[in-house]
Amino acid sequence: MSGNLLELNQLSKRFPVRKGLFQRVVGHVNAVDGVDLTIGRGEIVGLAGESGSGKSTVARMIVGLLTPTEGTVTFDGEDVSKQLGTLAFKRRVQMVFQNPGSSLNPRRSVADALKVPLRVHGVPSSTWAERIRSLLEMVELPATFAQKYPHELSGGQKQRVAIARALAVQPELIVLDEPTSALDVSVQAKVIELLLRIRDELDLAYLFISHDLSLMRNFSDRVGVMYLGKLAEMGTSDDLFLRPQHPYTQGLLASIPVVSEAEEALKPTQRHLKGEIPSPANVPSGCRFRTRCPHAFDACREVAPTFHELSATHASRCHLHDPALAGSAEPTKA
Amino acid sequence: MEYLFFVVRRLLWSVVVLLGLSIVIFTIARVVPGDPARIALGPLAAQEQVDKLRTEMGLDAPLPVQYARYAGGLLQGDLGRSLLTQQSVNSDVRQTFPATLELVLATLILALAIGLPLGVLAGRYKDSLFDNLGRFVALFGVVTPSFFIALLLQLLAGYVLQILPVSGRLSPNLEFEANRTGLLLIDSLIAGRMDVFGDAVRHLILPTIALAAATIGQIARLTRSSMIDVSRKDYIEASRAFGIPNRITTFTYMLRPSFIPTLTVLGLEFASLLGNAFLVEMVFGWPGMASYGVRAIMQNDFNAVMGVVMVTGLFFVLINLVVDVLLGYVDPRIRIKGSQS
Amino acid sequence: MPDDAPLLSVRDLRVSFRTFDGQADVLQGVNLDVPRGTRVGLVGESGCGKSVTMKTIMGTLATPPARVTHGQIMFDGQDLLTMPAARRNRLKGTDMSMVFQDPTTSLNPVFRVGHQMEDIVRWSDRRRGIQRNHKARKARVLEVLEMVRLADGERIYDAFPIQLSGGMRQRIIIGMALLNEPRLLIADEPGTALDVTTQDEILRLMDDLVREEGLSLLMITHNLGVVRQMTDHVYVMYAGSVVEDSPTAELFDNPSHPYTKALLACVPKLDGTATYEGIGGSLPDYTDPPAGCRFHPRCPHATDRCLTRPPAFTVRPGHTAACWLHEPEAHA
Amino acid sequence: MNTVQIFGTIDPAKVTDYTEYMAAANLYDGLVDVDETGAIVPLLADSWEVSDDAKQFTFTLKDGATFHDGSPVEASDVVYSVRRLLTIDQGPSYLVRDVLDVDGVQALDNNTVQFTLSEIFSPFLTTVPLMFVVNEEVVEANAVDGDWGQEYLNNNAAGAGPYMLDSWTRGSSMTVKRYEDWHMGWHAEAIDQVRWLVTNDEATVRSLAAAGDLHMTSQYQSNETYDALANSGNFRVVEEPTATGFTLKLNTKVAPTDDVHVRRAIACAMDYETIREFIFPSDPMAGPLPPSFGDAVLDTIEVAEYDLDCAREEMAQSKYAGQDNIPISHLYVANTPFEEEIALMFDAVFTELGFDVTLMAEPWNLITEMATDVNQTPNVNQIFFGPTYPSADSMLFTQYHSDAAGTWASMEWLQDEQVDSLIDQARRTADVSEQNELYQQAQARIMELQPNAFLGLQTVRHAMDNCLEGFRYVPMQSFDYNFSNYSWTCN
Amino acid sequence: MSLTTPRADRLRAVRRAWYRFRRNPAAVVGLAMVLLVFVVAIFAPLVAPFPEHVGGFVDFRNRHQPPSWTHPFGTDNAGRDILSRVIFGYRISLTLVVFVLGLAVPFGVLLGLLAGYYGGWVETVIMRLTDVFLAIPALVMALAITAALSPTLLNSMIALALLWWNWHTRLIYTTVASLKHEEYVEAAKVAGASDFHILFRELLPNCVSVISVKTTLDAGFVILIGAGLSFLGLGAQPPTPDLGTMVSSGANYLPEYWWGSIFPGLAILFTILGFNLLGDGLRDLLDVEVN
Ligand SMILES: Nc1ncnc2c1ncn2[C@@H]1O[C@H](COP(=O)(O)OP(=O)(O)OP(=O)(O)O)[C@@H](O)[C@H]1O
Ligand SMILES: Nc1ncnc2c1ncn2[C@@H]1O[C@H](COP(=O)(O)OP(=O)(O)OP(=O)(O)O)[C@@H](O)[C@H]1O
Ligand SMILES: [Mg+2]
Ligand SMILES: [Mg+2]
Repeated sequence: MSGNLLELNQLSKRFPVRKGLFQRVVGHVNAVDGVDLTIGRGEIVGLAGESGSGKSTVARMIVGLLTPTEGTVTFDGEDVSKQLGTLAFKRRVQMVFQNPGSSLNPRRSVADALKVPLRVHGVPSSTWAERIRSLLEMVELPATFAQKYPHELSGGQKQRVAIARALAVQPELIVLDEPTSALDVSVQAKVIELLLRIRDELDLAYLFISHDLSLMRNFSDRVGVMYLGKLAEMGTSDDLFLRPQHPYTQGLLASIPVVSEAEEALKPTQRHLKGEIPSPANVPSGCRFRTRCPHAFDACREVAPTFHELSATHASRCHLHDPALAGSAEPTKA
Repeated sequence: MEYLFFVVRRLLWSVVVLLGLSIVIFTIARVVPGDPARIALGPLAAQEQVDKLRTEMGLDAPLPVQYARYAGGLLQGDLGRSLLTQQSVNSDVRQTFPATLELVLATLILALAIGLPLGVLAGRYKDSLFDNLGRFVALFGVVTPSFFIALLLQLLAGYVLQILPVSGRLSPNLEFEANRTGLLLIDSLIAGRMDVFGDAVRHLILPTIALAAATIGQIARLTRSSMIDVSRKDYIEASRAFGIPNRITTFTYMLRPSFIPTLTVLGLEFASLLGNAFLVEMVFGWPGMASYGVRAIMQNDFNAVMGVVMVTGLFFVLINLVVDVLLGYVDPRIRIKGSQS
Repeated sequence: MPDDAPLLSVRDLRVSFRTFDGQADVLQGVNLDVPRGTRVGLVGESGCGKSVTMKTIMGTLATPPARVTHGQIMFDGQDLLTMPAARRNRLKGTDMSMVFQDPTTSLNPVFRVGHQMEDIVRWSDRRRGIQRNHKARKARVLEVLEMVRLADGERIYDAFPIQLSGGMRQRIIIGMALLNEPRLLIADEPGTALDVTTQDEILRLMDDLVREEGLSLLMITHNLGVVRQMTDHVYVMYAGSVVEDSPTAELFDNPSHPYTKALLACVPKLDGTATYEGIGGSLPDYTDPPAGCRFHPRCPHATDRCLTRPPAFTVRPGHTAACWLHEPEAHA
Repeated sequence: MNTVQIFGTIDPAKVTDYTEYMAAANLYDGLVDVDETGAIVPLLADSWEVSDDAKQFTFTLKDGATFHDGSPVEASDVVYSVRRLLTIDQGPSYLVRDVLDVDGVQALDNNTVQFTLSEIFSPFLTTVPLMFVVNEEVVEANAVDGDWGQEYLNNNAAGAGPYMLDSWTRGSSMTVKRYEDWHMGWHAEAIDQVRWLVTNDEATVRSLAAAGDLHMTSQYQSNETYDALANSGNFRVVEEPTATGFTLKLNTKVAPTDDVHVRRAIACAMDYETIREFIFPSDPMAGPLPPSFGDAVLDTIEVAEYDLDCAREEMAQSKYAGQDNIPISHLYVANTPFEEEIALMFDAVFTELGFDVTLMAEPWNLITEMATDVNQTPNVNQIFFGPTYPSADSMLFTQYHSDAAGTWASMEWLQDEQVDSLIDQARRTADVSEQNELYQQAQARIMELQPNAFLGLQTVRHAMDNCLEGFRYVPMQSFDYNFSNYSWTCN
Repeated sequence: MSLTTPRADRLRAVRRAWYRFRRNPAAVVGLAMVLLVFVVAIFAPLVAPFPEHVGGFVDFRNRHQPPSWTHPFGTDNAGRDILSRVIFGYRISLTLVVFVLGLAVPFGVLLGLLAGYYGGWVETVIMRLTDVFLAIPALVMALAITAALSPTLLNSMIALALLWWNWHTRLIYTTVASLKHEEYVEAAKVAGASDFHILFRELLPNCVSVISVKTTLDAGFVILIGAGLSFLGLGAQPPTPDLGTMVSSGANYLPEYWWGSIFPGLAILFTILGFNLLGDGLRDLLDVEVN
C-alpha cells in the first residue's frame, strides 16, 4: 500500500452541537467517523452515500478546508494532516465543486478565476496568458472565453472552467465533489467524458463523490459507500455493483430508477429501505444502519460491526458476515 | 425550552448592550467641556463654591472610579442627579417619560394601522393604481424630515385651518394630573374626565401624525416587498393550487409570513422613531423625555443626558425584546428551534 | 361525454414570455393527453418547458410576463382557458390537484400542518356545497394522513412543518393533494429534493395511491428512470414542444426520435455500459429559436427538411415522433 | 404667563436664574423689598437700623406675619434661613459670603435679627431682599440627614410670600395660588392664581394667547409675536425701560481686542439705530451706568453713533493697522434670533473692515463656562447685564472690578488698577455724594478704556391682556414679577 | 448562444442595465434630481442670484420680503435671498454626505468584512459593538456627541461619521457571512489564495452592489439626520447657509413669514427624495437586499 498517492487513516471530524442558555457544547455531530481510504496514482475512487453521510466533509478535510479531529491524511507517503494549509500540498491536491453556478465568483472573469492559483503558486506572470489559453483549450473552450463572466456561460461551460482552474497548477489528485449533480444528463455526459480524457492525458487521480450510483458504476475504479460518517462497504466497481454485500448498499441500489430491463435485472431483489436517515448528532447504538436494516437482529443493537474482508478488494461492515453473530439471522444471498 | 433560552439569552445580552452603552455615553459625557458643578451653581457663583460642589459630586475622583460609581448607581436604577432641575434624573424621567411613551405608542398604533394595510394591499395589487399611489405616499413619509412634517402640520392644521392645538399635551386651562399610568388618555378615562380625554386626543393628533409618517412609510414599504416576496413562494402557489380562495391566501397565508421581516425591521427602526421623537417633541412643545433630553444636551447637563440616553437605550432594547417574543409567536421556526446568535 | 375521451387534453398550447431580449416563445404547440385512470409522464431536460406547461394547466402562471397565445386545455370536456375564473378555481379546489417538488418550501412554515390541511377541506367543501364541522374536517385530515402512511396523525396535525422531516413533509404534500378527492393529479418532480432512498419510497407510495384511488396522473420529471417506473405513457419534450410520445415500455425499448435516443444514451447505466457522447450544443435560445425542428442544430441526422417543422408522425400505434425521419413516405 | 425656561429649583437658597427667582419672589418674602425706584422698603421687617461703622444691621420683624401653614414668622426663622443660605452656599449667597458668616446673624429676641458684617460693605442692605425667609419648623421636619431640607424645598415651598405652591410639573407648568392671610393683605383686584407655562416656541405662545390661556407673555418673545398679539385686540404691549444694558463685551486681554483702538473701532462700527429700530427695540445707552442710577451717573458721556469713517481711523491707529483677515471672534447666545442678527451684522461690517470674523453661538451655560478663562473668552460677547441689587456697585463691581473677573458679567477682563481702587473706595464710603463722585470717576476711566460697545438699554416688553395691570420694572432680579403687585381690572 | 466578442457582450450588458433602469421612471427622475442638486451645488456662485447674501451680509430694511421675481423664495430675517442660501446650502449638505459616507462606509465595510469572514471573537467584538451603537437612535447619539464637542458643522460631521459605520458593518457582515460559504470562496482557498485576496478580491466585489445601493439610500438619510441636528441648532453656524438651520430659524417667524422655513424644507425634501428614488431604482436594478 506504500505506493498510494493518498491514504486516509481513521479520519474523523466532529462538529460541536451547542444548546441551552449559554450555548454550551452539549454533544457532537460525528460527521465523519474513522474513515480509512486509499487512492493510488491515476486511480478513480468513488465515494457514494446519501445526503449528510459525510462525503463532503471527507473531501474538505483532504483539501485542507477543514482540519481532522482525529486520524491522518498521508499524501505521497508524507503525513500532511498537520500541514494541510501549506502551499506545496495545495498545489498537488485540487478540488472541483458540485455547483458550477456558485463555484465561480460572479464578479470575476474566467481569466481572473484562473489567475488565482497561478499567482499563488508563483507562476511567472509573463506566462499567464499563454497558460490560460492552454488550460481553456484542454477543457475544450475557445480562448475568447477568458474574458467572459460566469453569467455568460452555460452550466457545462462553467464546470469546464472550474475544472480548468483545478488543473492550473498541475495537481496529482483532484477531489470532485458531486461535480455534475447540477447538470442535465446530456451535459453531464460531456463533462464526465472530459474528466476521463484529462485523467488519461495527465495521469491524475480522482476522488469522485456522488450519490448517483449509476454514474459511479461507470466512472470509478473502486467505490466506497458511506452511511452516517462511516464507510459501510468498499470494493471495486464490479464487487460493489455485481455483488453488493452490505444491506445498505443493496437498499441503495434497489432505489435507483433505471431505464432498461437489463439494469433492472442487476438490482438486488431486496426489499426497499424504509424510514429516514437518523440524525448524525444522535447516532443509533451498535450498527448505525440497524434502524433501517431489514435484517437487523439483537447483536446489531449492541455491537458496532467492523470491516469484514470479503476479498482482497472488497470489504463490508456488517454483522451478517460474521458467522458467529449472524447464526440466528438468515444470511443474505449474494 | 430552546425558545425560552433564546429569550433569556437576549435578555442577558441586552444588559451587556446597555452596559456597553453606558461606557460609550459616559465617555462622551466626560469630554463635555462644561464643568457640571459650575452649571449647577449658575453663572455668578464663586469659584470656591464650585470647587466645593465638585468634590461633593465626586468629580475629583479618577474617571474609572467615577464610572464605577455611575455604573453601580445604574445597576440599582439610580441615574444620578440632574444639574439643572436639581432633582434626581429618575424622577425627571418618571415625570417626562409617560408623555413620550404616550406619543410613541400612539405613533406605533397609527403607523401599524395605516402602514400595514397599505403595504398589504399594495403588495397584493402590485403595479395597480393603488400600489403606485401607496408607494408614493410611503416614499414621502420616509424621505420627509419629521420636523418639516411637524412644521407643515402646525402651519396647516394649527394656523391656516385652526382646528387643532399646535403645542403641548393638554390645554393649560384644564386641571388634571395624570398620576396613575402617566398616560393622559388612560388616566383621564379612569378618572372619567371626558373633557380631558378629548383635549388630550386633540393635542396628540398632530405630533402623532408627524412622528408616524416615516414609520408608516417604512412599514408599508417593507410589508409590500415582503408580500411580494412571499407571493412568489412555493407554498403560496401550492395554496392557490389547492383551491384556497385568493382572499384567504392573501390575508392569511401571505400576511403572517410577510409580517416577520416587517416586525424584525420595525424593532430596529424603532431607534429612528425615538430619534425623530426628539425633533417632533421640540416642535410641538411636547413635555416628554425627548424635549427634556434635548434641553439637557444643549445645556450640558451630563447626568440628565446620560440618563436620557440610557433610558432611550433601555426602551429600545425592551421593544426589541417584545419584538423577539412576538416573532417567536408569529414564526414557529424561531419558537421551536430557538435562534442562534 | 364519452367515457373514453381523455380526462385532460392539451391541444397546441403556446406560451410566450416578455423579456428584455424580446419575446420568448417557450411553448411551441404542446399536445398531450391524460386518459382517465392512466399515469402519464412528461420528460425533458431542464428548461424545456415542463413546468411552464404544468403551471399553465394549473393556472398558476404569472401573467404578465407570460401569455398564453394559443391553444386549448380541455379538462373533462371543458376548456380551462376560456372558462370563467370562478369556475376554474372551483375545479382547482375539487377535481384537480398537484404535488410539488420541494417539500421544504411547499408548506407554509408559519401555520400548523392541521390548519393548512383543514383549510383545504373547508374550501373544497364550500365549492362542493358540503356542510362539515371542524371535527368532521379533522377526521378527514387524519384519514388522509393515514393514507399517506403517516402514523401518529394527531401529533402531525398539531405540528409545524419545521418539526417534521423532509420525507414526512413530502407525504403531507401528497396528502394535501388527495384531500379534496381529485380526479387528476399533477406532480412536478415530486421528491427530487430528497435522498434517493426516501425519494424511492415516496414515489412508490404515490404510485400505490394513484392506483388505489383510481386517479389520473400527470408526472413531470427529468429523470427517465422515474418515468419508466411510474408511468404508462410518456411524452418527451424538447425546447417547448413534444417530440415523441409512446407507451412507456415501448419508448425505452424503441426510442424513435433522435433526441430521445441521444438522451437515453446519456443516462449512465447500472451495467457499466454508458457512452459519454452527450448531445453537442445546447438548448436553443427561446427568443431566437432555430426555424423548423428546434432540435435540428444538434441533430446528427439533420437535413434541409428539418427547416420545416415536422408534425407528429405515427411510428407505431400509440407511438408518435415529431421527426421527418419518421415520415411515412420516408419509411416506405 | 409663559416662561421660556423651565423652573429648575424653587429652593430660595439655590435659585440662580431669572425664572427661578421669579418663582421665589412670589412664594417667599424677605425682610425687605425693593420698589421700582430701587428703594428698599419694609416687608417682613418693619424697620431696621444701621450701626455707625456700617457693619451692623438690626431688623425688627413686624407682628402678625405668618407662613403659609399659619405659623408666625419669628426671628429664629430668619436666622435659620440666612444660615441655611450660607451653608448650602449655592444660590444668592455669593453676594454676601465674603462679608457675612453663619455666626454673623443672630436673633436678639423673638422679633429682632442682627447681622454683623466682617467688613464694611455699603450695598449690603440692597442684598437683603434676596435672603428669603423659610419656615424653620416645616423645613426641619422634612429634612433628611441634616440636609437643611434641600430635598424637600426642591419640590415644595415653605415661605411667607404672597402665593403658595399649588401644582408644579417640571418642564411644563407651575401654578401658585393666593395665600389669603398674607401679611401685607390683598387689594380688591388682586390676582388669585398665577400659572407659568413653559414654552419652547413662539407658535405655542400665540396659540395659547389665542385660546385665552395666556394673559402675559415672557419678555423674550419675537417682534412678530408681540405684533400678532397686539393685533388680536385682546392684548397690549407694555414697554418699560430697564437698567439692563445690552453690550458687546470686548475681551481686553486677547488680540485683537487688546488694543483700545480696535475696541473703539468696534464701538464706532455698530449700526446702533438699525439695532434699536429693527433688531432689538431698546433705548440708547451711553455708558456703564443706566440713567436710573441718578446722581451716580456720569452724564457727560455721549451716546455712540454708527460711523464707519471713525472705525477706519481708529483701525489705522491700532497696532493691527494694515493687516488683513485679522481673526476676531463674536459670541452670542444660541437660538436667540435677534442676537444672531446682530452677529450677522457684525460679521458683515467687520469682514468689510478686514477682519476674519468667527461667529460663535453657544448655549448660555457654556458661555458662563467660557467666561471663566481669559483665553477662552471670545473677543466680542453679546451680554445683557442688569443690576442684581439696586446699587451702582452691582453694575460696576460685578462687571469691571478685578475681583469679579472670570464671570460672564465681566467678560471684558478689564482688570484696571485705577478702576478697582475707585470701586473699592466707594464700597467703603458710607457718604452718598462722595460715593457718587467716585462712581463718576470710575465711569470716566472705563470710557477711556472702551471695554464695551453699548448697544442699548433693554426695554422690557410684555404682551399683556388688556385686563392685566401692574407690571413695573424693578431693578432687582425678577422682582418685577411679584404678582401681588398686579391687578386684574376686568370682572 | 451565438458567438460574440467579449466587448460586445459587455456593451450589451451595460445597455441591458440602462434599459432596465430606464424602465423605472422613478429611478430616472431620482437620478435627474440628484444630478441637478450636484450641478447646482458645484456651480452655486454662478447659479445663485445673490451669491453675496451667503456670507456676511445683512439688509435689515429688506427683511422678510415675500417671494417675488427678484427673490423667488423671499428673504429671511436678515434680508438675505433665501434661494441663494438654499443653493449654497446644498454645498453643505453634499459636503456632509461626502464626508460622513467617505469615512463611515470604508470603515464600516472593512469591519463588516472582517466580522463576517473571520467569525469567532472578531465577529463577537465587532458585532456586539454595533449592537451597542444600534441601541441608541443615531440622532440622539449625534446630538450628544456634537454637543459634547461643541456644535459646529465639522463636529456634527464627525459625530455622524462615528455613528454611521455600524449600518454598513451590519449589512456587509450579513452579506459576507452568507457569501463566505459560497463555493467560489472555498475554491479560492483550495487554490491557496490568501485571506487578503479572498476578502478584497473575491468577497468585496460581490458586496459592491449592496454597498452602492445602501450608500445611495444613506446619502438621503445622512442629509435627513444632519438636517435634524442643525434644526436643533447643532449643525453649521451662521452665517453658513445650512438648510436645517434655515428651517429652524425660519420657524421662529411662522406663520406670517412661512417662506423662510418652507422653501429650505422643501429643498431638503427634494435631495432626500432624489437619493431615495435613485437608491430604490438601483436596488431593483442590482436586485440586492438592503435593510
Ligand atoms: N460546519 C459544520 N458544522 C456542523 N455540522 C456540519 C458542518 N458541516 C457539515 N456538518 C454536518 O456533517 C454531516 C455531514 O455533512 P456532509 O456535508 O459531509 O455530507 P454529504 O455527504 O456531503 O451530504 P450531501 O450529499 O448533502 O452533500 C451533516 O450532518 C452535516 O449537517
Ligand atoms: N417568468 C419567466 N420569464 C421568462 N422566461 C421564463 C419564465 N419562466 C420560465 N421561463 C423560461 O421558460 C423555459 C422553460 O422553463 P420551465 O421552468 O418550464 O423548465 P422546466 O422544463 O421545468 O425545467 P426544470 O427541469 O429546470 O424545472 C426556460 O427557458 C425559462 O427560461
Ligand atoms: Mg456534500
Ligand atoms: Mg421545472
